[in-house]
Amino acid sequence: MLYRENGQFKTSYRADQQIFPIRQDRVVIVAFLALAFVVIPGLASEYMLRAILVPFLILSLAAIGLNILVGYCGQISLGTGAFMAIGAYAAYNFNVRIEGMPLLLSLVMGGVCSTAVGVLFGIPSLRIKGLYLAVATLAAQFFTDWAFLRIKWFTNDSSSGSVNVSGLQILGWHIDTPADKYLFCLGLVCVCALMAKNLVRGHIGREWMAMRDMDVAAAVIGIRPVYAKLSAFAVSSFFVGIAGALWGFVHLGSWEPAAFSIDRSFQLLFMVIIGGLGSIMGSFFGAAFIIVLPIVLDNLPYWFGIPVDTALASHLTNMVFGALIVFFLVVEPHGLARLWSTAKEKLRLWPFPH
Amino acid sequence: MLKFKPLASAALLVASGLAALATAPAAFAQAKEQFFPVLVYRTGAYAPNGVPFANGYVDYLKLVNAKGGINGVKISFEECETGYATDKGVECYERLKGKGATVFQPLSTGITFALTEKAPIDKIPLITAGYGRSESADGGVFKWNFPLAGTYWVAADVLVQNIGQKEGGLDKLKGKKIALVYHDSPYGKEPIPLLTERSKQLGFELQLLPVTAPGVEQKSTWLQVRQNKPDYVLLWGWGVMNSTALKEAQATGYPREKMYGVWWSGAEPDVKDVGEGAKGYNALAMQHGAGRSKVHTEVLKLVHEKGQGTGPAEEVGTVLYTRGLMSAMLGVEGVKRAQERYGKGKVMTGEQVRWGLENLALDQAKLDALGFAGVMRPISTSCADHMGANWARVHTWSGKAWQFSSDWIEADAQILKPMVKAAADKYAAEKKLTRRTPEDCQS
Amino acid sequence: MGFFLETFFGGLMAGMLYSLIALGFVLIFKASGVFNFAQGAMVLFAALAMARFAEWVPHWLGTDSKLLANGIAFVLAMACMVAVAWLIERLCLSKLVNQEPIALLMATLGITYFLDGFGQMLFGSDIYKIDVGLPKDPMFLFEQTFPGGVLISQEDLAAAVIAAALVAVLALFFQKTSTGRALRAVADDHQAAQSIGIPLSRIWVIVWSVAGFAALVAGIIWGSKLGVQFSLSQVALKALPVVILGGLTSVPGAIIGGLIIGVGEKLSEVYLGPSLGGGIEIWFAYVMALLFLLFRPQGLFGEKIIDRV
Amino acid sequence: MSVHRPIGEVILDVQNISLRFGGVKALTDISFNVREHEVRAIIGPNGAGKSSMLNCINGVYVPQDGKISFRGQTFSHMNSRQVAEMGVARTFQNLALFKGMSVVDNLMTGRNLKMKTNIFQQAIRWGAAEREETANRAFVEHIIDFLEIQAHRKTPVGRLPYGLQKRVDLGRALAMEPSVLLLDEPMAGMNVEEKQDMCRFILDVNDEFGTTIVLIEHDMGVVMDISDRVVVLDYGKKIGDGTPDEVRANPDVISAYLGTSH
Repeated sequence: MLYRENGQFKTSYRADQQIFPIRQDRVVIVAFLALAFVVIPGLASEYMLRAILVPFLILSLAAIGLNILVGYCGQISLGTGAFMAIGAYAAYNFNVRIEGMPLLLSLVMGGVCSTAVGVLFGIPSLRIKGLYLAVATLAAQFFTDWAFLRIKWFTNDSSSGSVNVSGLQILGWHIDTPADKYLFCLGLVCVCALMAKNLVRGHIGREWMAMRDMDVAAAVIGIRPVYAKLSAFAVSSFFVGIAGALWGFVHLGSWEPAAFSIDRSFQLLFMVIIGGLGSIMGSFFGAAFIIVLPIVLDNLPYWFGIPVDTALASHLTNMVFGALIVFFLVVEPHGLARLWSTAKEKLRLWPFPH
Repeated sequence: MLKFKPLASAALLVASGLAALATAPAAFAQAKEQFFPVLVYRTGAYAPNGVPFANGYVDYLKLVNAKGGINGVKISFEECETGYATDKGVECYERLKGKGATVFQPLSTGITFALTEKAPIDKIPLITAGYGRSESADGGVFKWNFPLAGTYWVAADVLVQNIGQKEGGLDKLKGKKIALVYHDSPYGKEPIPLLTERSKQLGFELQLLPVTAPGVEQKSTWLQVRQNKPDYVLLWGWGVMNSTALKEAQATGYPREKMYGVWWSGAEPDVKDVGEGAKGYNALAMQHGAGRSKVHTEVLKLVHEKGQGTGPAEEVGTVLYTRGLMSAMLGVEGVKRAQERYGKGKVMTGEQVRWGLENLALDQAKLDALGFAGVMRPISTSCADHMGANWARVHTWSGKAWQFSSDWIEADAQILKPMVKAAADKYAAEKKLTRRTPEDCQS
Repeated sequence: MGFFLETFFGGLMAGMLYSLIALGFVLIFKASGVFNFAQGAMVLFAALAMARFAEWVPHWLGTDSKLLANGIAFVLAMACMVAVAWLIERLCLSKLVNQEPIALLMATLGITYFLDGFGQMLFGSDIYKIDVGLPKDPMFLFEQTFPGGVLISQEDLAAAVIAAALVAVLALFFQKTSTGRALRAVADDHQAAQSIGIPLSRIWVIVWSVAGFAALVAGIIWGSKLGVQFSLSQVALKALPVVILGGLTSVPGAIIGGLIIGVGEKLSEVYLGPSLGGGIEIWFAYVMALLFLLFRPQGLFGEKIIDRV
Repeated sequence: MSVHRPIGEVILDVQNISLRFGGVKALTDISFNVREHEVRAIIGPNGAGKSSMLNCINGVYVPQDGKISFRGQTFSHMNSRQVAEMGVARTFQNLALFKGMSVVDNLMTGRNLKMKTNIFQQAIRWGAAEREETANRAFVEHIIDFLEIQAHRKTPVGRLPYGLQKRVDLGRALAMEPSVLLLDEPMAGMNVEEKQDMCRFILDVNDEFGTTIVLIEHDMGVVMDISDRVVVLDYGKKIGDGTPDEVRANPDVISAYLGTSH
C-alpha cells in the first residue's frame, strides 16, 4: 500500500534513469543516510563502532570492488586480499616517504597502485576463463603475501616487516575517536559507492555485463574484450585498494601481510555471493551478514549466560557459519539483493495481493 | 520501515545481532572484581600450542581466587578466541575492553603490533612476556608495553652465547655457518637484526631460510640446509612448523644436536609426535622449563582436585602450561604492586596497573612465596626497562622429556641496549612521539 | 649434480603427494562439475578420524596390535568419509544442481568451514600421531658416483609408491568397472546419463566417497609426515595449481601436473630462492601454472572449448 | 514486394573463403558479393556452413584462405571491432542476447560505439555522461517504438517470449545504425503472424534506412518473396547464386533440397 509507484510518471528519460526511480525508495534512503550520519555516531557504543561498523564499512567497499569484477564482468577472482594489501602498503609508503602527504591523497594513490597491479594480473583473463582464471588469480595472492614480507623497501625497512600509521588527519580534522573513524569511512564509502553505481549504470557497466552474459555477441557489436575486461579489473582493484588502505590505516593502525591473507579473499567472495552478484546494494548486505554473523554467534552464549567452553563455542561458530552459507546458496542462490527486490515486488501489492 | 519486514530470516538475525551487540558490552561492566581478559587460541593451526598456555593462564587466575583473590579482590575473567588472527584479536580486544579490562596479553606478535597502537589511547597496558616487539623493552618510548622476562633479541643473543659455550668461547664462532630457519612473519623476523649484529661482531656467517606459514611443506628448506651444511640451525617456528622441521631434519639426516629452537619452539607439542626422532634437539626455556614446582602442586590441590581444572591434570607442568601460569602471575603481580600504591583491596584501573607493572619488584623471596622458586629468576622493571630480566636457559629433548642442558645465561646488554634504543627512537620518530620525561616516569 | 638429483627426486616425491590430493579435486569435478574446495578439509577430517580411532580402538578392544588398530581405524575412518559424502550429496549438492559454478564453489567453502569445526569438535584440535610404520630415516644412493651420495627420504619414497598405487587402482576402477563407466557417462553429460537410467544421486555419493578415500590416503600419508592437526587442510592449497595445470577434468593431468609442480617448485626454491630471499615456492607454483595456462587455457589435458553462435 | 531504393554498387565482396576446424571443412572456396541496398539471402540445408560464413564476415572465426573486401578495403580476416565500426550489424541464430540485462540496456549496449565519454566522466555522471546517456536513450526509444516493444522496456530479456527476444536481437543490431545488417535465421521457430511481423520489420528497415541486408533463412517462401538475390550453400560449397527465379531453376539446388544423391 505504502509502497506504490503508480501515479508517479516519468516525464523525461533523465528522471527515468536515476538510481532510485521510485519515490518511496528515495525517502527511505535519505532517512537511512540521516540515521547513519547523524544518529549512529551519537548512540552506538565504542565496541559497536570500532569492532563492527568500521570493519563493516571498509569491507563493504572492498566487496563493491570485487562485485564489479565478479558480479558485473563475470571474472571470478580469489586474489582480492592481494589488492587490498597493495592498496594498504602503497598508501603507507606515500604516507611515510612524502613529507606532509595529505591522508586522502595517499589513500587514493594506494588505490591507483593497486589498479596498476590489478590490470597486470587481469591480462591472463583475456585468455583464461572461469575456474582456471579463479585459481590463477591466487598467484597474485601468494605473490604479494611474499613480496611484502620479503622486500624490505615496501615496509620502510622495519625489522619485523610490520608497519604502522597514526595521527590521521584531514585539513586539521584529527581522526582518532571511534566516531571520527566511523564517519570518515562512512563518507568515503558513500562517495565510492555512488561512483561505482554510476559506472555500472553507465555504458562501461553495460559493456562489462555484456562480456559477462555473451562475450562473442559483445565483440560482434563492437565491444573490445581487452578494454572491457581490463577496465573491470582496474576499477575493481581501485576500490579494493582503497578499502585495503582504510583497513590498514583506520581499522588496524598497524598491520602485517597476514592481515590480507587468502582467508580475506574468500571472506570477500562470500560477501559478494551472499549479498548478490551484480548488485551494489547487495555488497552491503553481504558484508553485514558475513561480518556480523560470526560475532553474533560468538556472543550468543554470553548473552544467554550459558558458560560454553571457548573451543567448543568457536567450533560451533564455524559449523553454523558454514551451514548457513550452504543453506543460503540453496534457498536463494542470487543472494540477499534478490530477496530484497522480491520483497519489494510483494510490497507493491501488499496488503491487497489480489 | 515496512519495507524491511519481509526480509528473510538471516537479514533479521543480522539486524537483531547488531542491536544486541550495541547494548552487550554495557551490560557487563561490573566494578567489584578485577577483570582479566584472556585472549586465547584453542582452535585452528596453532591450537596445539595455544591450548596448554590458555589452560595454565586460566588455572592461575582460578588459583588466585581460591587463595582469596588479590588482597581480597576477586578476579573475574573471560576468554576470547582469536585463532591467532589479527583482526579477530582486535575484535576481542574491543569486546573485552568494554567489559572493564585493565591489562591485555595479546599472545600473538601480529595482535601485539595492532594493539600497541590502540593501548595508549585506551590507557591499557600490554604484557607480552617473551614475544612482541623487542624494542618495546624501552619504556621511555613504549609506555604501555611490557615484554616482561625477555624479548626475541634476548632469546637470539642467549642462543648465540650458548652455541659459543659449546664451541668453547664466542671467538670460536668465527667462520662458522649458522642458519636461521624462521616462520615467515613478523614473529619469525624479529631475531634477524640481532643475529646480523652478532654475526658482524663475531664473524660467523648467517643464513636466512624463511618458511611460508604455517610451514607444512619444508622439503626445499632442508634440502638447502643439506646443501650448504650450516654448523648450527636456529629454529624460529610456531605450531606445526616446529615438528615438521624436526621431521624434515630427520629425513635429511641433519643432526638434531646442532638445532636450537626459540622458546616457542621448545615445548611438548613440538617434539611429542617426533619422539625419538627429536632426541638431542635443544631449545630455549624462556625462564622456566618443564617439570612441576610448588605452584603446580598448589594448582593441583586447590584447583584441579576441586574439579575446577581447566585442562587435563597431566598437562600441569608442561612447558607452555607453565608459561601460561607465569604470564598470568605477572599480570596479577602487576595489579598487586599497583594496590600497594593506590590502596590494597581496591580494583585497579588500567593506568594504575601500568604503574604496577613499571615498578614490578619480584625478588627471590616473593617468588618463593608464590611458589615460583626454581621456575624463574627475579624480575624488576623500571621506567627505562620494561623487560625486567634478560636471562634464559637452554633445555634439551631426551626423546621422552625436556631436561636443562645449560646454566642461566644473561643476554649481553652491550649489544642489546643500543639496538633497543635505536629501534625505539626510529619508532618514536615515525610516530612523532617524544621520549618520556623523568617527571613522567615518577607519575 | 648429485644435489640436483636429490632436489629433483625430492620434487618428484612431493609432487606425487600433491597429485594424490589433486586427484580428489578432479574426480569430483569430472562427475559433478563442482570445484571442491572442501578437499583439504576432507583430508584433515579423514586424518583426524584415522588418528583418533587408531588411538581409541586399542582401548575399546583391549588389543595392542598396531596393525589391527590401524586396520580397524582405517575402516571406521572410511565409513566416516562415506557418511560425509552421503550427507554432502543429500543436504547440499542435490539442492544445488544446475547452479553456476561459482555458487557451487562457495557451497564447498561453506562445507569447509563446517568440516573444520565438526572435525575438531569430534576429534579435538591437539596434534595427533598416525603411525603406519613408514620408515623415517634417509637412505643414500649412488654413493660411489657422487660425493655424499644422493639422499632419498624413505618416508617420501614409500608415500610416493603408495600414491602411485592408489592412482593406478582408481584408473582401473574408472576404466574397468561398470560404476566407473557410469561415472564417465555422468561426467560427459548429466541429462544423457540420467535418461539411460543412471541414478545421479547415487553416482555422486560414490564419487564423493571415492574422493573421500583419496582424502583418507592423503591424510594418512601427510599425517604420518607432519602429524595430524589443523594445518593439514592447508596442503589443499598446494594441490590447486596442480589441478589447473593438469586440467580440471583429467586424471592423468593431475598426475603429470603434480610431478611438474613438485619438481618445479623445489628446483625454484633451491636454485632461485636464495637470490630472491627465499620462501618463493608457493607463489612460484601458481605462476608456473599460470604460464602453462597462457599456452593451454584449459590445462595440459583439459578439453578444448569452441564457442558457437 | 519491390525495393524502392535503387540497388547500388558492390559493398561487400567475399572471395574464395575456406574455413576448417581441425580436419572438418566448414567452408570451401566460397565467393559471392553484396550490393548496396539489396536484400541478399544465403540458403542451404542444415550444416551447410551458412552461420560460419557470417562468423567469418564478423571476424568471430578466422578463415584459413580467402579475402573479404568491404567498400573497397580488403582484409584477409576481419576484426570484430573494425567490422562493427564499418557499420556491419548482426543478429544471431540461437539468440545471443545479454540475458541478465533489461531490454533497454540490451539496446543501449548496441549504442556502445556511439558513446564517447571516458570512465571518469561516467563515474561522476553529472554532466557530459548523463547528457550522452539521455541522447542515446532517446534514439533507442525510437527503435523500441519501431519494433513495438514499449511494454517490455524494463523486463530482463531472459523473461521475454522467444518471438520478442528475436525482436530485441534485431533491435540491438539496429541500435548500431548499421549500413549492412546480417540476419541469421531471424524467423526460425516463429509462427506465421510473427514471421509476417518480422518480414515487415526487415523490409521497412531496408526501405526507410536503405540498410543492405544479408539474410540466412530456411523458409523458402519468405526468401523468395523478400530477397533480391540468393546464394545457395551445401556442405560448405556454393552450389547456386542468382535471382530467386534462377536459383529455383538450378538443378543442383533442387537435388540438394530434394536430397538426390550426388
